[in-house]
Amino acid sequence: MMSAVPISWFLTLSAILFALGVAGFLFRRNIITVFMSIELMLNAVNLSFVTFSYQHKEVAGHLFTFFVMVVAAAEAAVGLAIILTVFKGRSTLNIDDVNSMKN
Amino acid sequence: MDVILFLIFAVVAVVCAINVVVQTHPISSALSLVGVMGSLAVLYLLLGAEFIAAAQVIVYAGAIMVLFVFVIMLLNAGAETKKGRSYLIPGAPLLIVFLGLMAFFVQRIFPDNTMVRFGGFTGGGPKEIGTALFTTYLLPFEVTSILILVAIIGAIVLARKEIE
Amino acid sequence: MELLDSFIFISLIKAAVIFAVLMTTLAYLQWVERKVIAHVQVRPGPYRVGPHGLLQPLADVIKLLTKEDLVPPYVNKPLYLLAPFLAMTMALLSISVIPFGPQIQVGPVKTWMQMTDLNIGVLFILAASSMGVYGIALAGWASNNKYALIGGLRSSAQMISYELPMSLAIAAPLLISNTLSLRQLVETQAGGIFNWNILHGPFPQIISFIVFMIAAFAETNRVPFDLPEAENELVAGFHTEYSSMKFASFFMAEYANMITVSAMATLLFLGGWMAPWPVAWGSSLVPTVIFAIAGVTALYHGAHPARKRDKVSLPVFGVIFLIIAGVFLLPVVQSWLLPLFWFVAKTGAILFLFMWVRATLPRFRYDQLMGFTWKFLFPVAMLNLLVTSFLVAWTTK
Amino acid sequence: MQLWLIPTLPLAGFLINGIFGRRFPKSLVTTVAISSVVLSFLWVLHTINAMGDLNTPRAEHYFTWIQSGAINIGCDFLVDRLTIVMLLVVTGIGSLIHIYSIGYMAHEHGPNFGGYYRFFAYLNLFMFFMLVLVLGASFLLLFVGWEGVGLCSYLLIGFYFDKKVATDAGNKAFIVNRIGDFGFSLAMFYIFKNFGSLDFDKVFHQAASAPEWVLTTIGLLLMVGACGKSAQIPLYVWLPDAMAGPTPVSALIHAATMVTAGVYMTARSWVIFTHAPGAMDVIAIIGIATAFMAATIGLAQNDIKKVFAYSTVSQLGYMFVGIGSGAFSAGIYHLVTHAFFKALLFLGAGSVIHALSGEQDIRNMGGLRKKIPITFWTMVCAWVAISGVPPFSGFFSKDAILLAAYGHSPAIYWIGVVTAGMTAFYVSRAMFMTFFGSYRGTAHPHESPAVMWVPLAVLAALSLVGGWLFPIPAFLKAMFPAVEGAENPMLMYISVFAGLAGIALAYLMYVLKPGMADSLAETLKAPYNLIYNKYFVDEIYSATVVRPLVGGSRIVLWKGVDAGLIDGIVNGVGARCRDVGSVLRLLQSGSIRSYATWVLFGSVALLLAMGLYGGLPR
Repeated sequence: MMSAVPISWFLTLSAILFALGVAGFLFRRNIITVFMSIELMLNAVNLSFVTFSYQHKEVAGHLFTFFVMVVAAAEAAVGLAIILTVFKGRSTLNIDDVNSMKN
Repeated sequence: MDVILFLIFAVVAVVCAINVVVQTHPISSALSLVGVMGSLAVLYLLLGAEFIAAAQVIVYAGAIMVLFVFVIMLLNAGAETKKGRSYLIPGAPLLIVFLGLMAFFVQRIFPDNTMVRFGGFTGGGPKEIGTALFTTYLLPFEVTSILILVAIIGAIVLARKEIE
Repeated sequence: MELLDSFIFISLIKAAVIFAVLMTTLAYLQWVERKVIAHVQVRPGPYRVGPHGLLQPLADVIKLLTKEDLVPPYVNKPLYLLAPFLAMTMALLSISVIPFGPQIQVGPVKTWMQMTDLNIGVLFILAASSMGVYGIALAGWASNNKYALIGGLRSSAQMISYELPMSLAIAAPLLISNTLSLRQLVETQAGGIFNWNILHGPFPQIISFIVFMIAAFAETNRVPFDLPEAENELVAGFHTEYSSMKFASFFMAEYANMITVSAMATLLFLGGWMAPWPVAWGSSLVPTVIFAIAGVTALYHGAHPARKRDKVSLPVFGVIFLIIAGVFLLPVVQSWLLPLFWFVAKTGAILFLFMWVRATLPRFRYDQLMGFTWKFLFPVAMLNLLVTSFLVAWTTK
Repeated sequence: MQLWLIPTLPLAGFLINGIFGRRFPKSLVTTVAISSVVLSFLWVLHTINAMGDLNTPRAEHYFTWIQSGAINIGCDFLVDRLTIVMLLVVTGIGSLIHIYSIGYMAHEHGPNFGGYYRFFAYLNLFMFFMLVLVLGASFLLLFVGWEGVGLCSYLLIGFYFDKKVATDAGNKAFIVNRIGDFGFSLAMFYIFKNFGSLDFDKVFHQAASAPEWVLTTIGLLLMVGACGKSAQIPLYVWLPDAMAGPTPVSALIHAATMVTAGVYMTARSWVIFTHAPGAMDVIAIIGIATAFMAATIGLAQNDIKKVFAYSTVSQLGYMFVGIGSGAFSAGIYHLVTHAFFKALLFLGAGSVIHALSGEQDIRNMGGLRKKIPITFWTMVCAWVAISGVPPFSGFFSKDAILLAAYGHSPAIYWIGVVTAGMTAFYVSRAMFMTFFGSYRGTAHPHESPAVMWVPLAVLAALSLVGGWLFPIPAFLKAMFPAVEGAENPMLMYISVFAGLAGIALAYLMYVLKPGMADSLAETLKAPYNLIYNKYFVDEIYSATVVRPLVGGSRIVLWKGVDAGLIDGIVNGVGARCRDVGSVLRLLQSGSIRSYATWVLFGSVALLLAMGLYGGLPR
């Protein structure tokens, strides 16, 4: 058996995860789940970053991943705070009920 | 060996990811997402990204997702309500096309001559990351720190109770 | 032969040994705690089962195993079952990278007294402990009980909040030792108490040690930060709905976490298995002396028994202690027994601190808890880290 | 030796007064303003002293100002003998006039409240720019100062901005100067095009070898600039109106320093002019024409400041005659002496106006000789000086110029002599009508305070002895080529006689036989009206230049281009956007997931495009 993994497998995996994230974003109605789908997409992208970093023997990809994580953290903090306020205001988590600026 | 590891954790990741999408309850989705992240961390180790793997677990699984779980508990969010129009009709076909194209491109652009072996790349240790972070990528680093600060303030402002 | 040398085999053996030892320790740690608290509160403590209640843990284990394992209705079954498992796993996971001593020679094999050494060991432990939250949080949420839920919420918030000062406090000694591998971390602290990071130049890490300990108390949900299981507010917090072995696993997870953080403190600040002063000044005799004193005392008390059964038990203990004292003199075992002794001694001291605090301090109020970490602990740790990094940079350049 | 200190001190004064002056008490404002200027005067003296042998120019480079491709312009200051003369004049007379202004502006209040600190701030700013102009070692730096003093002049002419006359005069000065500056800019571009640099030394080194027609073009363009700044035909019209500003301003800016910037600039670029005889002749002709014309206008003016204004114009004309006849040193010489006596005349006039609390018409004066003796006697010194009576300052410089002019072309000399006579006449006329005879006014004259007449006295002394005290031509001999002046005492006697004749005639007409003037005006009605109305130049300009411009811009630019074209385009774009938006708005359902679907759609489209046209490895 071969003892090494083709790089394209990693990228394919990342593509699949990303597609699943998109699916979650599209087909789910719960704001939090949608938010988590975004995180999933980010993770998929991170995977491809790290893979490229391996391909080019170059640390830059890791740093991009690192920055993505930081941004994700910030995004989670603010986004969840927003969700909290939205829930306070409209007492719903269904994304289709939040389609207007005014409430 | 590497292949087995990769296959195991790739499968775990995909299954968990599917679970994220199909589970109706946010908590279950969140935990499945944690699973995805954990298996991704292992794959990072396979790719020689030790630091990123650790950061993945600490930051993503350990902090961000805990935050999610925390909020879900706080709002005591139940299973989601089936109402509003479904986007399955335009979404699913598009998605399949998208995925297919992606896979096609990957196969086309990245021929299988570059193989990933464990230990094939050892530049992902904390030392290397730190060096790069504080020399080449100093400015982005500072910018992100500012960003974090802003995010913290924003979160506090948004989430705090208005004191009359 | 290559079987003995093979990584997996050795790892398996180590794992087995460590697991066995750890489980016993967990069981007895709880006995020790009960004893300590009892004596602090001037009670004899467990006394019935076995001499001085020495067999109490065994009894407890049997009791917990044989109890009815009931799963309340209206719980989220999979998560309810997953939670204790998760808690236990994450607690035990971090033990695997903790080194107890130097390289030793067991028959033909040379190996380290450690499951495995990662060059990011510290990060690994951080990761494991950060994952530990899920156990409690899920337990709280899944058991579908308001007290449990509040307990889970509290613990997740509390653990997230205290992870920051903890990480910062950990980062400072790492700066001085300039490594993330726990083994090298200890090796940089060799040679006397003044090379331990807690006293090591350029900036003694006393502050970060204190911060670390406080955060550790919170991370392990121990008094005075045991709000997730505050008996008199929320019946038993997150594990209200758990019984028998599931409850026990939470219990063991808590103690395992205690051991982990104590070991971490030992490795990070107290020089791991290194003796406080060189062998030349007789550090190798310390354990002998201690055990000898213990044995003599036991014999003395055996001679003047307070109660009837002590006539038998105390002399037995005395003899055992004296034998151990003798063992420590054998040069064959000294090479690995001494480091182990120092490591256990230091860790034990910190564990004793845990119990002592539990016996003495009252519980925080929740807002005090949060305000304390965000408004005081975090800034202090940050400042300490800044000063340390500055001084380190200053001295290395 | 810290040349930068010289202009920086007034700048500091400007900044302090300009920013905090409103809150300062008057005394503090005064202290800051005066001390800054006096200090820079002292620093100039120190600089000269430190330079010792003045024959070696001293240049200081501070920083590279503009660095772009071939252009490399540094901030350099240069001090040579010419600069020294200018520095002394500017800072010295500047200080005197600052001191004088304390008294003159003392009663600043009313509609333009806070005018006091504003005035001094502007004055300091002017000093700064003027010093930059003088010190700059490149045409561009000179131009900076050039524009700066223009700005200050505009600000100070319109100082009483609640008077329409003042603001109009300010605008006029500014706009007319623009024409000149345009010429100057063209000159600079041309210089850069030909010599690849704007630094004086570089340019002048190459100038000698440049083709003559190039130099002539540059010279003429420079002259256009000089005409604007130094009020020469055809751009002199702004100067008389500029008298709407406070009198110290007229003295400092519009008599002593700024208006002479053109003279300085032409003298500075003497190398170019000496190699362009054509340009020289043009300068000389413009100069003499201006001198003569302004003098004739001066004959009939009744506003005392107007009289001196036209006299300034004509004296500037003299300087350009000197420059034009190759006697640069003579031109500078006259610049200096003129600075003395004309500043004195203006300040004296200011003192008179101050004494009569605002009265400017000489027909309402008279007999003030007894009432304000100090002012009278100081102005007498200026009078004899400007009339060219030996051995006073005006005599030397004017004589030098006339001699050089004779060497250049006798015709210019003769016109110059006549002009000298007329100059003497109208100044004497103003003096007689102001100080002799009986008082015809209503106000109650009072002598000015010491802070005003002390500067007058100093200037008086300078006007008397300045001529032989500062032998400028000897001082500048090292810099400029020697003048082939006709050493003919006869010429000197003639010019002196012309001056004395002018005075005598004025004495006859306005003291012995009052009324003779009016009868004369009756008999020579046509020419009198002509000069009384300043040759109707303003009217001609407004008819030929201003109205067409205004009308053109109203009809073509405003109605046509702006309202029609530009607005049309803008509004049209706006309207189309609205229409498109009203359609696209339907996509904005507010449901995030629909947006996401669109995004997905777009990315799929992108991928397809990439697959089809991306040039993938086959």
